[in-house]
Amino acid sequence: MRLQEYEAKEIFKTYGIPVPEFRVVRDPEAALRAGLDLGLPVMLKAQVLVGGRGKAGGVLKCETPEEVLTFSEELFRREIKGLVPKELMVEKACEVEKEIYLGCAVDGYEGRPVLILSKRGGVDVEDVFRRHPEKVNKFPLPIDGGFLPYQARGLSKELGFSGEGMLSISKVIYLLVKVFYEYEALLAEINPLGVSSGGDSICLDAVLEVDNAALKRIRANLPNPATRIENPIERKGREIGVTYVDLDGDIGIISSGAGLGMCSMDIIGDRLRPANFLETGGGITEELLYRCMELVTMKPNLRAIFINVYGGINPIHEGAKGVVRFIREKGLKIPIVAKALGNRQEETWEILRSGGVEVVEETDTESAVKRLCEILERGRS
Amino acid sequence: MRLQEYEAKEIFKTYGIPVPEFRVVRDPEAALRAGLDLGLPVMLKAQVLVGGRGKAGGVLKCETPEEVLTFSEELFRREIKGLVPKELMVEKACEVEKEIYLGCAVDGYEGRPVLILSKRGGVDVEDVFRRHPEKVNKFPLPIDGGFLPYQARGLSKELGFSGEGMLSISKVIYLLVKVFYEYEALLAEINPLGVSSGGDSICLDAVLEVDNAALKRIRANLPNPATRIENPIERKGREIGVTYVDLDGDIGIISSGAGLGMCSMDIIGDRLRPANFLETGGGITEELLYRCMELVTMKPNLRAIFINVYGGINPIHEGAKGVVRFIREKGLKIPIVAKALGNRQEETWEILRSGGVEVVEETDTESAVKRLCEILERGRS
Amino acid sequence: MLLDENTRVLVQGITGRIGSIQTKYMLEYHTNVVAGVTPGKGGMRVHSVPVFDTVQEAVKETGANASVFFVPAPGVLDAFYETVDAGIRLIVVVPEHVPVHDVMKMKEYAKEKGVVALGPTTPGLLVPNLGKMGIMPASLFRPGRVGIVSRSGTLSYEFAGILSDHGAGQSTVVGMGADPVVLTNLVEILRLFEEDPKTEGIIIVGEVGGEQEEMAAAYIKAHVTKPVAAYIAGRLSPQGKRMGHAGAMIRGEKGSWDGKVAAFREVGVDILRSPIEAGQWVKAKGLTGA
Amino acid sequence: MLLDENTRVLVQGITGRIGSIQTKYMLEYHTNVVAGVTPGKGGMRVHSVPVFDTVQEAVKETGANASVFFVPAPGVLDAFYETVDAGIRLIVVVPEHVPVHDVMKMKEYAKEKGVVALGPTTPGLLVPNLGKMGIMPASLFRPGRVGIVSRSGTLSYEFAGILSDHGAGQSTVVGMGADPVVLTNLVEILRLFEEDPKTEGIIIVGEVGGEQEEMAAAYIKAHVTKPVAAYIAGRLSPQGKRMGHAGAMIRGEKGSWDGKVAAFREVGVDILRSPIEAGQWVKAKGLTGA
Repeated sequence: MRLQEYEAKEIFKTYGIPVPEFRVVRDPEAALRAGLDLGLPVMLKAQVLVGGRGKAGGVLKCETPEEVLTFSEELFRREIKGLVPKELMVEKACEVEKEIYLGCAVDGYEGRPVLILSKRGGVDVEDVFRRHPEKVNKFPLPIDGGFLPYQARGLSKELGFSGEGMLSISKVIYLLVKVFYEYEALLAEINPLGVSSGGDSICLDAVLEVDNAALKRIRANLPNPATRIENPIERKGREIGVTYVDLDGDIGIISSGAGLGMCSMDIIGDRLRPANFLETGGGITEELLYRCMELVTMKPNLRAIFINVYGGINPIHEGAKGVVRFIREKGLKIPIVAKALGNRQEETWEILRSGGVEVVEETDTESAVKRLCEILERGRS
Repeated sequence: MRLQEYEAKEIFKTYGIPVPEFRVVRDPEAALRAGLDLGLPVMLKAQVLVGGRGKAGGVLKCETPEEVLTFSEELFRREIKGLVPKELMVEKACEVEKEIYLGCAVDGYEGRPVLILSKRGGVDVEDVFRRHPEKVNKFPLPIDGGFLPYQARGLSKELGFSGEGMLSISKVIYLLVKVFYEYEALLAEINPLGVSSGGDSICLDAVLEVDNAALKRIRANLPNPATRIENPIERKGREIGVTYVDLDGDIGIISSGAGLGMCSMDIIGDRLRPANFLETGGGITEELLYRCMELVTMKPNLRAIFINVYGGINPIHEGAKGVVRFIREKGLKIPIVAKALGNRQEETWEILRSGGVEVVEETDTESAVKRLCEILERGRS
Repeated sequence: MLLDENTRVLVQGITGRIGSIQTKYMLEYHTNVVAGVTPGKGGMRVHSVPVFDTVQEAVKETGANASVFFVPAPGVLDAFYETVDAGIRLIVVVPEHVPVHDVMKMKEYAKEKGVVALGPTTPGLLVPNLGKMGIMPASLFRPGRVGIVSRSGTLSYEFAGILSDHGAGQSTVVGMGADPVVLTNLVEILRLFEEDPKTEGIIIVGEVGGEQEEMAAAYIKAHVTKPVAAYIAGRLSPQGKRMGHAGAMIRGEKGSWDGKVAAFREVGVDILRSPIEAGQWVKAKGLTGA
Repeated sequence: MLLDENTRVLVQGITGRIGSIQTKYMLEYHTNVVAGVTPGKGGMRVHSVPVFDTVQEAVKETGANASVFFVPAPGVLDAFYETVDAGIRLIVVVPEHVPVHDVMKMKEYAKEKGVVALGPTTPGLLVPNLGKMGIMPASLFRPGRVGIVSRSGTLSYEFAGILSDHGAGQSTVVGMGADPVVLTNLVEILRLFEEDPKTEGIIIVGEVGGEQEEMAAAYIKAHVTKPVAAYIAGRLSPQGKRMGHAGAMIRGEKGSWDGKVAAFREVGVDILRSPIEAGQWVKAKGLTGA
């Protein structure tokens, strides 16, 4: 789960990382009050969970009260990579001399945390990564903490800072790494960290992404990840414990396992248009598949449903009961094609067929999709 | 700093260690209310920071309301190893089948934490340590945490428990070690841990001693150690940052360094009676020695003061000014003998002599004490 | 490979709902399950398998030398250290939702102690007609000469099923685990397949994201002599919303379907656009039969 | 011993009040102080000694190979790791009030890396007429043949002063540190004195509490051939209030004045009841002169 900028900054602040003074507002009038309260100029920042917000026009500087009003009205209407902000940060504008990049992330392949530093940060940092890799320092971190202030000092020296600047940056590096460990983050990032001519550091933008699997043991009040999902079907999916991704087609997909789900989507996508991606994970029950059917059919104009599940850890015969119960209760009429193999497959097939589901006994998804196409063709002709 | 039993139990409880329900009271009426509220029988426990409280009669079981009243009146008057309790714990009495000992301490010589377990705990545990060392398990812990639940399970098996008992004891062991690390404890102890016939564990008495040097960084609200000291002069010493131990003689001692202080006390003690032990540590200033003089002279009937300091890290010439200022301001008349050697010793001697202090130039404390004796003899004759 | 006649399997979390039924399935597939562990349940039996409180006891009493985990995700780290410290050097971590910071610790410890560990979120390991550690549905597998390594659990079944249908059995089927950090990387599994005399061809079932496939391509070029085919799931998956910039720095341009396919093509790996093409591939390479 | 002609001393926390004045005293004693470190103050000079931001730079630029700490207690752990990681193998930790859990970590790291570290709460190390690392007041020391090792700072000065007065110089004076956990135990210092050709007799200045002296007695019996005398401070000190039972278990009956004295007597160590007796002892053992 990625936190909003202001949530990340509030956490960073409690660790002692300097952040500009800010307010969070939900309408232009509140933005104006906050702006006058903080003192102009201020930055208006759309709170949306996407990268490249600045380039997409989600951050505006206001010099006058009128600008605060007009710009905030504008931002509350502006769609940024598909998302319209519900909240804005109103933040005191800061004068800085340099902008650097600090990030702490999980290197998935090596399976260890890595600290990434660049003496050039800001909105164009990915260009720096690409064009000037020599300007970027990567520093593997110990797996279980134990990163010490002196190491942060060494790194901030390597970035070319000395005196007060070296001290203030190394403090931020040290504390960012501490947040990373204590919040079990997948990513903790400050981009840019502004450095003033006097050597003071200030966190101008913040990203904190935490591991949902670790949420329960992090000693902090974090929001429920489900509340973070904008799309109502995706949010509902999260609530019942499955991964649902909304797509713009009309063939519903239910699969066990992300790989099988993607494979189903790829094969269907070559000939038809998937309405969604849905993977159940390893917790199939009658109830869960009933709810999956409910989720998938929330999408209007659905033409068909494609079910692709394996009985490994999952009791697919239980799941089949949920599918059939849903069809009966709701009187669902659209074609449903199912491929269901593995433990107790014959039992599963029998149940599914009793609900009118077209069961494909072949072992490959390709054949099952072919059957789906045939049925849809037949229906059309 | 050692915490009171109820403070330790409150901390243990937040970690998930089961403790009996209790109240803390400051008078017999409150004890009665607490007893009725909790339900009889209850235990009354004097809150005093000494070992062997139970054997000294500081813990009493009450079956009736009358007993709660009389016994608590009794306890509020009872002196336990020199201390009269200001607070009692009123604690719900528990039925247990077995009592075991769990302790987690710093092994000073090896410089590492050690976990100590004994299948026989309770008030006689030191006898067990002495007579049946084979019944006691010592287990060195990793220096920087990393003790895992499975290790606690292995240890609770070694104590001879299985099933629910094994699970509940291993949970307590694991959590006790966690408290030890997170509170930077010098000692975290549960003696006894009661184990019921059903295998439930409950912490019947708790000790938690934290490292004063680490207090500022422990994430918890702990009391100011100075408030824990009963003796008013000792408490004042702690407040100004020196170690003062009250003794029952009449020769005041001020020394820099615990070793030199003990040595002075030993030599003086062979012929005279020390009124105190006072060591300044490495932070001597004019003000500090002024305050040390103030402390030492709080003791009535003082016959003389013996000062024994070295100018290593300490600017003893500064300290000398404080001594002399005190003598002048208060018009102090009793003899003061000082041995002050090291950096800037001549300057120091001059200042001390200007205040009428008898300065001994010999390098050994023995000679200085001899001079003190001579002066006192002379004064008497 | 990995699992053989000398493997003596321990099941951790054997008394749980899933642990118990999967033990039954493993036993039905003639896997040599010798012991189970559930703390506090020592002395019980599950499908006649003796249960112990600790891994140490289980190893001491039964000579178990491999372990499969059905323990709750928050307890996996503890169980992992327990198992490694008891001397076991092959571990299959079936559970999903194990915290990533735990997986990093486990991965380092496994490397330090020379442990081969699969998962988390893995269906495990299966050697047809010999045994299995994990949750793979046995009916889909046949003995043969093709090694399968898969990031996805269910897709490993799909490929095994298709191969079996096309007359090509499997030497060993390995589920690597579907998490962003896995305990043993693809490269390491490829090394084992390359060294395994019973494996004559290898199918890699990958997916978009991460850089397992890119690193594997480089390894294949330098070290793998056996024929290799690869399928990458997620060709049409919408790109996830980008989170910060650090990913770009760690992975550069890696992770996309195009990039992975290009990397494999460049080193001579055959690309399967759909699982069904695995059937043609094994025939073309003469890998059918037992 | 420990400090010799090749020692190039670094002072950490050199720009602080104490660090600065003690550097002056060390230089006045002709100690080879080559560098100082205070983060953020790189480029300054203190008594002509160049100051660096990091230990690594100081080592690189000046060849410093020993370090003395005047850093605030909460920063000692960090500075210690920095110093060891920069390759320095002799460290004197002067500050008091270093948290015990930090000292335990430092002690383990020192052992792992083969570092000799004194303290915390130590006056340091002095070799008469050669140099000193720490805060010992130089005027009290004379070159000679007696090694002094002391748990107490000020008592080490007392003994050196008495010896000097009695015509017996010192080979090396070592302050072990007065904390309940010290970085190098007494036994290890005794080993160094036994091996040091310039030391012909040893005075141990101990105190009540802990078990350094008891362990030393056992070591002396087995390994020390040179004459040894011991003074134990605290003969009349009131026994501290007992805290819990674990201490009794760890230490058993150790820690008392009687116990320590008995342990030493048993192995032939001469007991000094008062520091002044050291004067007679060196004369009796023929240890006077330079």
